[in-house]
Formats: sequence, structure tokens, C-alpha cells
Amino acid sequence: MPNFITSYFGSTLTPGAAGNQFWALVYVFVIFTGVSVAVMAMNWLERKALAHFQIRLGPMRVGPHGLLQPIADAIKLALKEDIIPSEADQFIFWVAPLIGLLAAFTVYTVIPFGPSEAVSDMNIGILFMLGVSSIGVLGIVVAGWASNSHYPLIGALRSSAQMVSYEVAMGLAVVSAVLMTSMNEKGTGTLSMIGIVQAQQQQGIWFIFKFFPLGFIAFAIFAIAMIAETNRAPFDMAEAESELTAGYHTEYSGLRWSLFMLAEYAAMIAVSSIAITVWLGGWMRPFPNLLRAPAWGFIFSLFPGLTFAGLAAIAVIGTIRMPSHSFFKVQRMGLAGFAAVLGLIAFLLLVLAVAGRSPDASVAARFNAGIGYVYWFVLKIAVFMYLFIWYRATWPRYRFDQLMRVGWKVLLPISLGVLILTAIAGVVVS
Amino acid sequence: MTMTVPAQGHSAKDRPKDEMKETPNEVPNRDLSHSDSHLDLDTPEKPYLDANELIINMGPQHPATHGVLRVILKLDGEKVLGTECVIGYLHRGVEKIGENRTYAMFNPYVDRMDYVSAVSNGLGYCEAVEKLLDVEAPARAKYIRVILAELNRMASHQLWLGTHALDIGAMTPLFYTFRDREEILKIFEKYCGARLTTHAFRIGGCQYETYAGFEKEVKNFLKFVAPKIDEYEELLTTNRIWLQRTKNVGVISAADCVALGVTGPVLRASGKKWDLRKAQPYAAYSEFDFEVPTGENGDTYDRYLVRMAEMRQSLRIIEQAVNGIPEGPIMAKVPKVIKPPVGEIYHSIEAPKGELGFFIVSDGSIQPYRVRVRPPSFVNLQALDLMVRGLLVADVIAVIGTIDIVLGEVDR
Amino acid sequence: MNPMMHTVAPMTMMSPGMAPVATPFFFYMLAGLAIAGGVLVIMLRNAVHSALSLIVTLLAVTGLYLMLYAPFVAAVQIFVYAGGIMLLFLFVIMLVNIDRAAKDRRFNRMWPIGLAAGCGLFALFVSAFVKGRALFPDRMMAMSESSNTQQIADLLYGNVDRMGQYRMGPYTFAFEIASLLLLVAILGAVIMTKKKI
Amino acid sequence: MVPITTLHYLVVAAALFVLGVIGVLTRRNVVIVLMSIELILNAVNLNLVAFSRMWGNLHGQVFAIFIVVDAAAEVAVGLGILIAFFRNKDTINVDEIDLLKW
Repeated sequence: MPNFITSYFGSTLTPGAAGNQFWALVYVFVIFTGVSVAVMAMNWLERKALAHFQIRLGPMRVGPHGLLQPIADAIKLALKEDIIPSEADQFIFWVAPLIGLLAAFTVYTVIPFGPSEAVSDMNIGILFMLGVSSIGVLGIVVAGWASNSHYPLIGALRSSAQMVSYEVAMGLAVVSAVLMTSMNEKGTGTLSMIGIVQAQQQQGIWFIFKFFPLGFIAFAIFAIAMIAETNRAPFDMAEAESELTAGYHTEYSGLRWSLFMLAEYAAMIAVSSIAITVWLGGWMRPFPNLLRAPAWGFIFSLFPGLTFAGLAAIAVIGTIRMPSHSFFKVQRMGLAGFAAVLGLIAFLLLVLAVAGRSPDASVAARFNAGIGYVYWFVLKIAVFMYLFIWYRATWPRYRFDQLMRVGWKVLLPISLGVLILTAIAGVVVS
Repeated sequence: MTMTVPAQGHSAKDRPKDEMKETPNEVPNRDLSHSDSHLDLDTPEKPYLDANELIINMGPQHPATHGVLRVILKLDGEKVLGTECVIGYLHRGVEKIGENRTYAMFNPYVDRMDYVSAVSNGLGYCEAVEKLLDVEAPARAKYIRVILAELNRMASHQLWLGTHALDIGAMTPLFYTFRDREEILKIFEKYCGARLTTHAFRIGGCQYETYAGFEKEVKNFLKFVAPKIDEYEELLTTNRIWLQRTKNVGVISAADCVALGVTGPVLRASGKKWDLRKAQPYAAYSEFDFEVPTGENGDTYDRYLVRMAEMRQSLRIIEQAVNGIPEGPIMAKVPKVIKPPVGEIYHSIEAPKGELGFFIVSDGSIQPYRVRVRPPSFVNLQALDLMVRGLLVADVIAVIGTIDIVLGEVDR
Repeated sequence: MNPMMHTVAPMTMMSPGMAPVATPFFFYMLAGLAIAGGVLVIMLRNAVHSALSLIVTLLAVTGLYLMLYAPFVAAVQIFVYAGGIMLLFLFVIMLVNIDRAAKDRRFNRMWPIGLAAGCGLFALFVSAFVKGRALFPDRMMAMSESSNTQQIADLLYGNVDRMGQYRMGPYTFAFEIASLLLLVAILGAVIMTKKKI
Repeated sequence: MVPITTLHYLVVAAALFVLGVIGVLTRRNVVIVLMSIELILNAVNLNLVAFSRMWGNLHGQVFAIFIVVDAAAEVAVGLGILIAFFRNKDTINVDEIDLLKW
């Protein structure tokens, strides 16, 4: 194999830091595909979970338990006529979804799925993430404006005001966590995403528990602000369907509309990753400092395989419970096949966990470790995604002035106070 | 508030032929600059609106106007400076139809006015005609009427709660209320074969005897639904966002309510204890023990609480009625061809949305000379402008929801 | 499998990946984007189009900052300019009714004078560069990546910390003045946008 | 290919600066005039950062940050004035803004 492919094996750096453009491109491709698939899965999960919150079944027809529904939706949206209103600003109407999409996907370059499982590590990583994700709102704003219609315009105005106000609280909450990274011998913190997780590793504590309750408050502020930042319920003022019909994307349809949705879900995953990286220990498994015996490492490395085994079991149960009518034959076969695929993945992962159980430099061990990192990171993201759905099922929508009041009069002062108290606590402790 | 009804056009026969050619399909269209409008939209002296003023058409195709209501909003940013309701998109001429049908034939039509509480409509109409005929329904019929009407009140309030919560952004209560409303509709279906537009009552009593197991099913329903009401309240009553969205929103005083003729839960939430079931009892309501819940502030939250309390009171009434339902005939002696004596009658009942009145003029023939309906939705909608001025767009949605209108009844 | 296994990649070392690739190509691309965006800003009729062009310029300039090893300035550029200031611009453009402005003349009556003055200024700059070449020896102007690795590492390593130290050290006064300026700006903006002045 | 030197960056910055100046001098729309000022400030920043790279120290970058702060303040106040003006005079053209008091 050429040197530029093999030279990266065994490196503990990200491809960006190692200067290996080939693997950087591979990572970019993997992340792009992964995020797109995750968005589709999230689409299905949201419809399904929301339906079960609301005593409905949700999608059931396309594939077993509606598993293929996102694909059907994607095909339908892609084939739909692309309507641009005649009075709209053609070029901006065309380009607006792309702005949001680009911003949402660009941030993934610095998200660390593991100590070397990121495209690149920037020494301004967290600033880059916050900055680029704030560009995404430009897409929403110009989309609302370009539609040349009242409801989208109001949606765009709401969205821009909302983003600007919540970004402040969000940034301050992050800064208080960045302050915590400087609690080391040198007394210098870091803005690098990988560096932040490593700081938590070195200090032996997730920042959510650091200086309790300061870290928790900062996390809570971020968790609230990130819902507002991604325009999700109960802060979905920009697209409030009962007030503004659909807000900024009222005039959009087909593929362009689906790009907005893709950007929204990608942004949800991105902001969740920030929260996880900064407060919840990023790729670290639970209790890496307390349960540090190799046996514990082995037990935790079984988790990915066991998760897939559990999913396979659920699929098998679903197959068995399916009515034995000939109408369901295809669905049964599909679900059984899905269970088989899941079981195969589970089997492979378990084999890998056993093969790479000794923490040496063998390829299996490296692979096993990498899978562990990505698994724990993705699991934490999944929890956040579920929370997003849960919020949506539970809460009514805020009113715009109340949203502003919460942002400026509650979150901002609290985050400032947390920042100051964190600084004081840091000085006192060191 | 000026209610503007779109130009209906005259009926085809009294219009000259050439005029019909010119405007074959006259679209109900309104000139925004006509002098009646109090919004002074786009007057020639000031061609541009103020820097931040904006005119928005909410409806007639809008997800949250509960049908085809069109509200013209004049906004300053998001603040509402004034509203103007344009109604009539669902006008079917029910009152005119009434003049061309016999008394019995008109009975099903009234179900189509407030289609979510069809039983109450039928009850009001039947009682009005009975008063005109000077007959009285037998006691058993009255009890059945009360049971069905109160079940219908529950169904109507449940539908209101679901859609109102959906307007404010809480999706989940909608499905919970629809699940429970389904049980009521099942009872209706078993009783008279129809779920929505029931046509349950006849002039002089009830057409159908209760089916076997009716009482047991109603009692089961009572047991089933009481905890469900607690469930709705759990989701909403102490929900902080719900409180913020509904408290002090759309406040209306009792005096204003009375001045505008607003009735029903809206009136009671502003503190006036006025319920026709108590004030001028009809059917068998005088025999039951129940309370009239009232609010204090007349805001959206109080209206919510009043309706929730009314659902519980309805349960009480139904329980008493089911336990005390007498035996006996269900139809009074009514002639086959109903020909009331010459005269006029106004009879009103407490529909779920407020006072539903029927004014019927008889000229002694088999058809009414004139039927006029006093629909609660139509009258209550008058209060919209008063309630939303100075609030925000989101509040307009909340207030439209809280007034609880059904466009079929507003436009008739 | 032990999470402690992967240790911190030491950032003191100038890793090969930090060096930009194809410097001239990216420089010309970004410079071209920046200038094209700038031209469109002043040429386009519609203010929203101008704002989008300005965003292109700002992002291109951000790329140039990254090529100059100024990551923190680049991040601030994205965060403050592209995220904050441009959003404010778009917000205001949407608030003010630009329908009429879009139909008006774009340029004021003295535009030839302005254009001439601008061109004169550019000529002045160019002549200054040409004349001043002697002041800056080519050795210093050159930015080859290999010759001054140490310099680059100095710039990159601890960029943020060192800038923080500068701002708290020699530039404390300027820093405080800047915060005061922001306070004044906040007050000014709040008072200006009040309904009744 | 010619290696990229500081001079290249200076030329780009000069071009942006001149574009900004032309915009300020010729456009009528206040919003675009403010955007042109942003162009000028960016040109200055680019110069500062290029020189900072040339000398290998961070002073230029620190100054660039201060200029960004300045730009934010300028935009906030400038757009505030613009909105106040638009509310009263219903125009955003520079050459119609010719009274200090109205």
C-alpha cells in the first residue's frame, strides 16, 4: 500500500495534525455519511418516539415499523417539483439552504469522536464550532427574506434575534468551562476540543461535576441555549407552525426544504457534541479513573457489541410478534434481515472486543479502543437527541418576548455569575 | 369591532343577466380601503405604513384559526395594533334553509352549525319548538337529553383543550383528549348511529330508547375519564411555559363581556356567575346538584381552569342523571305534522361555548316563517379585538383558541 | 481500550500538518474571492445581496488569517463578524423598508469624484509599496514555510494564551478602553433604537 | 510560482481598503456605506495580521482584535442611528440625511 495510507496507522494524532490528507478525506467522507445516516435515523426516531409519547404508532407502513420511512421521504422530497415563488429573490432563495447546510456540516471537522478520531484538531476548536454554527442562522435569515412573504420574514426576524441573544449566554457558559481546563500545573487552559476532553481526563472529573454546582449550572445554561440555537421546541419560534404556518421555510418545498431539515438535525447533533465534549467527558467511558483495572476496560469494551445485540434482540422480538398474515410476509422478512445484520455487527464487535482486550499496540486493540471512543460519544449524543424529542413532546411553545426575557434577563446574568464564581473557585482551589 | 361579511352576491334569479356574465364567479373579495375599517389600512394620505407597521392576513387558510376564519392583523413588529375579523367563508345559509323545511326536517341541519357539540344544538332547537308547541318532553327523555348533552359538553371541551394546547405549542394533550373523546363518540354512535352530527333528539322527546347497557357504559366512562382529566391537568396546569403563555393574556372584564354579549366559559372566567342551566333551568337541570365554576381574572388561564372545572361538573351531573334516570315514555304526544300556532319563541340553552338561542317565528304553517340562531361562537368572537390589542401575534392564536369558536357556527 | 492510552499530542512541536498546502493557489483563490466580494458589495443594488457579498469577503479574509497563522483572529472574525455583525446588518435591512431604496439611484451625484479619489488612493498605495520596497528587505517580506519554522511555532503555539497575556499585560489600558467603548456602544444603541427619542 | 510574500497581502488589503473608500464615497444607501466601512476595517486588519506574521510576534494580532471590537461597537451604534433615522424620516439615503435636527 502506498506510504500515505499506511503511514497513518498507529498514529495517535488526528489526520489533520498528522498532515495526512488522504485519511483526512476519508474521515470527512465517513463523518458526512455518518451524519447523513444519523439524521435519517433521527428522523425516524423522532417520529416514532413522538408518536409513542402521544399514544400513536407513528410510521408503520414503509418497511417493518416504518424503518424505511426516512428513505421514502427522502426520495419523495428529492423528486418533488422545485418551486420558487415568482416574487422571490431567485438567487438567494436558491443559496439560502446551502448556507445553513454548509455551516452545519463544517463544524464536524473539529468534533472529536476520540483522541485521534477527528478530522482535525484546531487550537481554537470550540470558538470555531460556536462561530461556524452561528453562521447557520444566516441561511435561515436570508431564506425568510428571500421568500418575499410576511410569515417567513417574521420567522427570519425572530430567528435572528433569538440566535444573537442566546449565543451570548451560550458563549459565556462555554467560557466558564474553558476556565476549568486551566486547572493544571501550567495554569494555561485550552480551546481545543480534544484538549478540553483531555483536561477532564487529567483532572479526573467531568466538568459538569466540577466545582459543583457551578459546572452543572453552566451546563444547564448551555443545554437551554442550544435548544434555542437549533430552533427546537419549546423555542421553535422561527417555524412555529400554529403561528407562522411554517416560519422561514413556508415557501420552500421539495429538496430545498429537506436541506433545511438536514441542516437543522445536523446542527442539533453538532451542538450536542459541544455539550458532550465540554461537560460530559467527550469520548470517555464512564468512570475511567475509578474503574481503571484492565478487567473494567474489557467489560466496558463489550458495551458496543452488547448494544447491537440488544437491538438485534428487539428486532427479533418484533419479528416474532408480527401478525402471521401473508400481508406482513415481506415486512417479516425485512425485519428478520435487519435483525440478522444487527446480530452480525454485534458478533463482529464482540469478537473484536475479545481479540483486542490486551491494551497493546496491535491493530485489533487500536481498533477496539477507537470503536469504544466513538461508541460512548455517539451514545451520549443519542441521549441528547432523545431529550430533544422529549422536550418537544412535553412543552408548549414560548412566546417571543418571553424567550427574549429568558435569554437576556435570566440566562445571561446567571452565566456571567457562573463565570465569575468559576474564576474565583479556580483561584481559591489552586 | 366591525365584523365584515364578504359580499355574498344576491341569489342568481334577482340579478340581471348581463351582470352575471360580467362576474360569473364573484369571489368574496374585500376592498381593504373601504371606510368602515377601523384599521385605516393604506389611506391615500399616508401611502407607506409606518416604519414598522405590517398588515398580515391570518387565514382563511391558517393552521391555527380553527377553520376558515380570516383575521387581518395590523402589527407593529410583533405587537398587535388592531384586528379585523372577516367571516363568512363557511356560510351555508342555515337560517334560510330553516324557512324552507318543515320543523322536523330542519332538525338535522342545526347539528351542522356547531359540529363539535351537535347534541346541544339539537337540544336547543327541539326545546324551542316544544315551547312553541307547548308540549313538554317526558322525564326520561329529559334525563337522556341531559346525559347526552353533558357528554357532549365534555367532548367539546376536550376538543377545545387539545386544539388550544396545540395552538400554544403543546402537541401531546391533543392526542390524549382525542383518545378520551373517542369513548364519548362511541356512546353516541351506539345510541343513535352517528358520531359527530348526531341528530339524537326529536321534537317532543327522543327518538330512541337507550340501548341495553347504556347506563353501565356511561358509568364506566365516568370512571375512565375522571383520572384522564387529572392527566391533562398534570401536563398543563402547573407547566411553567403554559402559565407564562396563558396568564394575563387576553384579559376581558365581566362588564366588557356583558356589554359585548359574551357568554359561556369566557364570561364565567371573568367572574360573573351566569349559567343558563342554573339561571333559567331547562331540560332536567333543576333536579341536579352542581356548581358553576367561575374565574377571577378573565384571562386565558382562568378560562382554561373554568373549562377544566366544567368538565368535572359535567361528570357530576351525568352521574346523578344516570343514577336517577326514571322509567317511562321517551316521546311526548306530538302531532305527526308539526304545525305550531302563530307566534314567536326565543329559547336558549347553555351550549358548551355559551348561550345558544333559537328564535323561531311561526306563521301557523308547517314551515317556520323565520329561524334566527344566536350562536355563542359568533357573539364571543366579537371580543377578539378587545382581548388581543397590545398583545403579540402568538397571543392572537392563544386568544382565538381560548374563545373556542367553531366556524360552522360563526358563519352558519 | 484504556481511555488513558492515547495521550496528548504535544502541541509544542510544529507538526507537519499545520503547514498550509498549496499556499499560492489558496492565497490567490481567497484574495480573488475577497476582492470580488468587495466589488460586489459596492456595486450591487440590493442591500441583502451586498451583505451576502460582504460575508463572502469576510470568510475569504478569515481564510487569509488562517494562512497567516492567526487562528484566534480568524475565530473572532467568524464569531463576531460573520455571526454577529452581519446578522445585525441583515436584521436591520429587513427592518427598514428597502423596497423603495432598491428602486432609487445607487450612487450619489458625486460618484465620479469618489471613484477618482479611490483610484488615486490605490495609486498612492502602490507607489508607496514600490518606493518603500527598499525599507523592507525581501528576506523579511518572504513567508517561506520552511525557513522560519521557529517563528511559526512561536505564533501558533499558545496563540490564545499569549494573546491573552498581551491583552492583560502591555495592552491593559487599551483593553479597558475597548470595554468602555463597548459599554458606550451598548448604551448608544439602546437609546438610539428607543421608540421615542 | 512566485512565493507569497507580505507584499501580496498588502496589495490585497490595499485593494479592499480602496473598495471600501469608493463605497463610502459613492453609495447612497447608509447600510451599504456601513458595510464599506467594514471593508476598510478588514483591510486594516489584514495588514496588521500580515505584519504580525512577518515579524513573528503577536502585537499585530492583538491590535486586530481591538479593531474587531471597534467594528462591533461602530456597527451597533451606526445601525441604531439608522433605525432611529428611518423611523423619523422614512429614508436611508445618505444625501437626504442633511439636517442635524428635525
